[in-house]
Amino acid sequence: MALINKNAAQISAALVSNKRVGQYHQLIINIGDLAQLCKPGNFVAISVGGETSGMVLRRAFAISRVSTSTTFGGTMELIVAPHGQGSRWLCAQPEGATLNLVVPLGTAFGIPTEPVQVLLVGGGYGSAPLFGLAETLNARGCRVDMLLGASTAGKIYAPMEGKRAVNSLRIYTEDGSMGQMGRVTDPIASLIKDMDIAVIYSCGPMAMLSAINAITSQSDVIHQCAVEESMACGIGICMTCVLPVADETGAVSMLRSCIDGPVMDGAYVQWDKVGQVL
Amino acid sequence: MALINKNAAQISAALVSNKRVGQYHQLIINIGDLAQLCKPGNFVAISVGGETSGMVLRRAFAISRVSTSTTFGGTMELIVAPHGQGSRWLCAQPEGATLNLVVPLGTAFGIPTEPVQVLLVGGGYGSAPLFGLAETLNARGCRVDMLLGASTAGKIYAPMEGKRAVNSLRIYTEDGSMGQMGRVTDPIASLIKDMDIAVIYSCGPMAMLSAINAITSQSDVIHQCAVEESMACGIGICMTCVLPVADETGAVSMLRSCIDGPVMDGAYVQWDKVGQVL
Amino acid sequence: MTSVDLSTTIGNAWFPNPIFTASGCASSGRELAQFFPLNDLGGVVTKSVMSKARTGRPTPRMAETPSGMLNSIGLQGPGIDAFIAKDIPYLIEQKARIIVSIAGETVEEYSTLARKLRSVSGISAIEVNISCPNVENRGMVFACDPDASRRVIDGVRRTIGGELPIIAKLSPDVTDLVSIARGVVDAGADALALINTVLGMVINLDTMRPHLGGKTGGLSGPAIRPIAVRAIYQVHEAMPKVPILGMGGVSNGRDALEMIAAGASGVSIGTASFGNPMALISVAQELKDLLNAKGFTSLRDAIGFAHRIERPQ
Amino acid sequence: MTSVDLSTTIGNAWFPNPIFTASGCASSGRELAQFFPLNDLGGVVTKSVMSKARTGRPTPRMAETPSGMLNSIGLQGPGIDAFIAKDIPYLIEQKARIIVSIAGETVEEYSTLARKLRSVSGISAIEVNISCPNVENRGMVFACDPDASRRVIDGVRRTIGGELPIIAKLSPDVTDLVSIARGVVDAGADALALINTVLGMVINLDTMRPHLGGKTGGLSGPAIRPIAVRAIYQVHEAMPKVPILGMGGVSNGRDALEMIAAGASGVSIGTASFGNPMALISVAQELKDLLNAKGFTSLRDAIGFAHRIERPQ
Ligand SMILES: Cc1cc2nc3c(=O)[nH]c(=O)nc-3n(C[C@H](O)[C@H](O)[C@H](O)COP(=O)(O)OP(=O)(O)OC[C@H]3O[C@@H](n4cnc5c(N)ncnc54)[C@H](O)[C@@H]3O)c2cc1C
Ligand SMILES: Cc1cc2nc3c(=O)[nH]c(=O)nc-3n(C[C@H](O)[C@H](O)[C@H](O)COP(=O)(O)OP(=O)(O)OC[C@H]3O[C@@H](n4cnc5c(N)ncnc54)[C@H](O)[C@@H]3O)c2cc1C
Ligand SMILES: Cc1cc2nc3c(=O)[nH]c(=O)nc-3n(C[C@H](O)[C@H](O)[C@H](O)COP(=O)(O)O)c2cc1C
Ligand SMILES: Cc1cc2nc3c(=O)[nH]c(=O)nc-3n(C[C@H](O)[C@H](O)[C@H](O)COP(=O)(O)O)c2cc1C
Ligand code: FES
Ligand code: FES
Repeated sequence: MALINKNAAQISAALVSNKRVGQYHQLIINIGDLAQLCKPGNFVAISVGGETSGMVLRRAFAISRVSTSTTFGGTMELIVAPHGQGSRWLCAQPEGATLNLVVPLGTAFGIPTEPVQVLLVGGGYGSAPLFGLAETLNARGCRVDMLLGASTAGKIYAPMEGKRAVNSLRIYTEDGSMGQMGRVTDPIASLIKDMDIAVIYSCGPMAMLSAINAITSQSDVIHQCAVEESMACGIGICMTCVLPVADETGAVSMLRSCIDGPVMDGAYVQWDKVGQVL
Repeated sequence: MALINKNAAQISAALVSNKRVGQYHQLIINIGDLAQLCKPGNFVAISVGGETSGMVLRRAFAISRVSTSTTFGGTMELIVAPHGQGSRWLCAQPEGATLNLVVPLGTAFGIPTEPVQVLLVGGGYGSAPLFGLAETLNARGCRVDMLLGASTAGKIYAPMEGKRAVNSLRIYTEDGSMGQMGRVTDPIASLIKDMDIAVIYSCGPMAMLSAINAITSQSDVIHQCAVEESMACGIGICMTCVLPVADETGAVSMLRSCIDGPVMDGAYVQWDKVGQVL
Repeated sequence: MTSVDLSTTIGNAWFPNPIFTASGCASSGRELAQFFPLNDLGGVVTKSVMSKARTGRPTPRMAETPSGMLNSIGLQGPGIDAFIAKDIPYLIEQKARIIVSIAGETVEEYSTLARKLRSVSGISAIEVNISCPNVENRGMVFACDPDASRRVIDGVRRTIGGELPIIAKLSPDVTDLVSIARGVVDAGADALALINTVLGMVINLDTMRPHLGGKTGGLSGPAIRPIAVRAIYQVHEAMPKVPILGMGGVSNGRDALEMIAAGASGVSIGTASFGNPMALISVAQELKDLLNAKGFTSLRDAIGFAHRIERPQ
Repeated sequence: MTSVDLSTTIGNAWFPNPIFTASGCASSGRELAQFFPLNDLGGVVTKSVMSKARTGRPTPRMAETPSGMLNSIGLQGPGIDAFIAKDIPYLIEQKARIIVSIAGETVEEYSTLARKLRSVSGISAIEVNISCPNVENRGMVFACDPDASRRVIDGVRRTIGGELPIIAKLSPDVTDLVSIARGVVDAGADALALINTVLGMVINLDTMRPHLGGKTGGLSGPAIRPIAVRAIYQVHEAMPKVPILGMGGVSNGRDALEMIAAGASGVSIGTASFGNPMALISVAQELKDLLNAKGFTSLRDAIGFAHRIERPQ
């Protein structure tokens, strides 16, 4: 376990840029050489509220992309939804503000050794890490298709530059305000049938991940999903972020999504038992 | 009682300027028309720490001066020592920040109807309200002399402009780094003897006020002092800020320094019983 | 926006909305009346009054703590006679609904206070603050002693007769809150006030001794809200028909709704008024907006809601 | 800067400094070892272990609260055998000083755990977490029942023999903490750990039901620090010779010194590590600097200092 977070460090880092993008904020943070150690799927844990804050816990955010060659040195990009107290505080920070981070944390998406065909499925801000992932997969010669979904257009995050690494991108919104009306999971079954998809990479709400898994479990497709459980520590010491996962023998145990995740093999996650007592 | 705070209002106000002056910060806050209602001796109660703050109580600050004719509309000046969490937060606020205030609060210094001779004695940031007071007294034709004291030079607050309304100003520091070495209370007894002082106005640490009172109680000099007890509410509802004060009949009761003070007649305060059970 | 019926009842007393001052956090109302009409509140719960005038504990009487504060006032007050002569008429003049909080050092003192209040008109209910040291039993707090708390309420009930609702205010510093609650309800309390402050201490590192003049003090404010919600939930679960006046760290509408969903019929605001003199008014408004947004047409439907809704599967 | 002797003893166990992990807030140390050497701590207090492996409570298991958090883990863990086989050797390899925390559902289970630990070398002390529901008595928490808590400690004492110090960890959710403390000390505890979490609840206003899967949870973090300081002060006053491992909301050196002045011989850091993985190290450094600034040459002189200094007149 300690091996998983072997690169993690607590640092003070400058917020280089903070831009509104639809209903999200795109934050660029200068993390220096640590950027080289961040892999698609890893997350960062950020202190919120400042020195006299009543919020004692860090907030976790998926690392959307890193850049190791900016004028600022290494940077990382986050896509943050101003949702509750902590994320609103973060989104309100001015450029130049100093943030306290622990990074990089958690597991990364597994990258195929062969140039296979893959499908990336993102829900809401869950699309954030998929663009960095797409670049990596693309560089490996994979054919990368992407489906993004959200309740409404403002919650679709799909930057122009990000699309370069993607072969096709389809967007679904529940209110039809962008792309097709419907759910991002609707086309997956037929895509699996029609194309030779080896791996589905997913990131988004647990219900979406679970729905995707219901489809992949009927097939040979590998499902690598980034789960999102509420986390108190992010570094494996509190046991709050667990979910039931089977091992090869079928024995189910409660694994920590911060250390054994966030990226997990969807086939082993016991989706029907999430939030239940074992 | 309700009459005392009859002008008090809770407002959001912009911080117009924040300058370091010695070991203090001079804050200028735009309070609009409320500036006209602030009298020397009144204080303001300010929320600290921002929206997600773990600090639930306001901090009280003496209003140093008000100006009703600035380009910003009415403003008030505070002199703040960055002491603990709350005052440090306040001193770190950038110009343009919005502050949440309740103002004006508490009693004001009584102004003599005749043009008498008065002595103003300030300890540390306690000098802040004395300059505004000096202007008022000066306008009434009083002769105003001032003594300021602190542990060290950086804790003497004595702005150039402020001195205009003052006939003489003597400074005492305990380490001798500015003015005379010694305590601000040292010369008072002989000044009372040599000059025809009618009123001493004082503001500073409780020990200083008590020492002054020990001197004035031997004389006919009236002692108007601004006390500083720790206050939870500042508006008279919590009973934390009390100190023992006698009435004309000699009966002692615990009065609230936020409503029956901060300016009190030193002769009635039971200095030896402060902090004791009655 | 459709309107929400915010009215509530505590025993046989009706209030137009469920937001009250907390005892000891509004004196007798005069100071807050500077900021808003007292009549806009559900009611004013006055500072606990004793039979004689009291000067209270030495200063410092307060210490700020993370998301909370300690206080050690020691029930400073004018005594019941001056209170009845000066404060009640003022509150009646303001058309405020009045809940009088009483405190005593002996079972007898509580009855004496009740006797004096019996003939006073214009009072909606009596809150009996039993989180006071019992001088007849080594200073043990009444509310921590099932037997003593029962006897206090029994005495007040007998004295006051059947009309005026009695609200027993309990301390969370007990091993078994539900059994204390049952005891006082059996003894005649119509309702419960939950919770009083939690016993705490701060050491001042400059002096290296307890910061408060009275050494220990009562912890209040948002820090204790989870304790208060738990207390309300537990007691409402055990006695769903007994109205609860909930309090402890409420500073906005969502906090108030949390207590109501846990089982409170009314909510008192204490410490929040120190930081924000308009807190009572803004909590009431936010609560109304929240109930509306959630589709409740009446406060009553929300009371204890968290007990009735099943976990989604 | 002159050096300060930070060493401390708990029973017959010696530690080079007084800063420990809090049970359940550092697992068995591996994850924090990523951030600093475990040997830099006074010691590692391991997560409470039971006799069998346990999967714990349903999620959500945590809720953030003002200056604190609720947790409801339900003692998920590998069971004592796997713990002894895997975690103890790892900690010994790291040269960490080890305090093993044990938890049970019956008096017998605690003794069984003690028996398994008796023969394990490399352990400095046993912390007995008695804030667990007693399945033999309607799930009443051992630490809330003077008799049951005494029997647990008595059983552990008899099984373990006279060598290993026993630290009894108490819950603050009781009417009379001092009497519980006396009981467990009489039964053979060498030291006390104060305090475990305070029972609390948060209602989720989206679902309108208790947020935690287990409904109630334990409140920890700075919010409860004044309660912890009071508990330590009260117990140290009653039993000045019994060492106390203080905890509850410590996040910096001044918080730690507050507990030490109140009577703690050591300080555990729990929740603060969640917000700051380096908290244990920075608290130790800040404590040293503070003691130095105040002219203490030894931690021992500061323990219980707040009881010895008179109020300035
Ligand atoms: C691995 C991981 C990756 C994440 N990536 C992103 C991201 O890229 N962009 C983004 O906007 N958010 C992301 N989140 C959610 C983020 O961590 C916060 O939970 C969210 O911003 C809400 O926090 P808040 O302080 O605004 O809300 P509050 O309501 O103040 O939060 C209170 C507490 O509840 C927890 N909480 C609230 N909502 C959630 C949730 N949906 N999931 C988990 N915990 C929750 C918070 O973490 C916090 O501890 C991620 C979470 C995890 C675990
Ligand atoms: C009537 C009045 C006028 C004041 N005027 C000024 C002023 O002009 N300039 C200025 O710098 N300060 C002034 N103070 C002190 C100021 O209110 C704060 O107490 C001080 O800034 C310390 O607060 P903090 O948040 O930095 O410290 P913290 O240590 O975080 O304060 C914690 C709590 O203790 C209280 N406290 C701490 N020190 C004192 C103190 N010396 N007196 C009273 N309460 C204290 C605080 O108010 C707060 O509630 C005044 C206080 C009062 C009552
Ligand atoms: C300064 C202060 C004084 C209080 N005085 C009383 C009192 O006289 N009688 C009483 O029953 N409760 C008293 N309380 C307790 C409050 O009524 C309330 O139960 C508690 O503070 C929790 O609510 P809060 O967090 O909203 O303040 C007092 C609380 C404070 C902070
Ligand atoms: C997530 C979490 C898990 C805990 N697990 C245990 C445990 O297994 N055994 C135990 O004795 N205490 C446990 N505790 C209580 C802590 O050891 C400590 O007593 C309490 O959290 C107060 O300290 P703190 O405020 O520094 O966290 C746990 C606390 C938390 C927050
Ligand atoms: S968040 Fe603490 S163990 Fe995963
Ligand atoms: S500060 Fe609350 S009554 Fe004076």
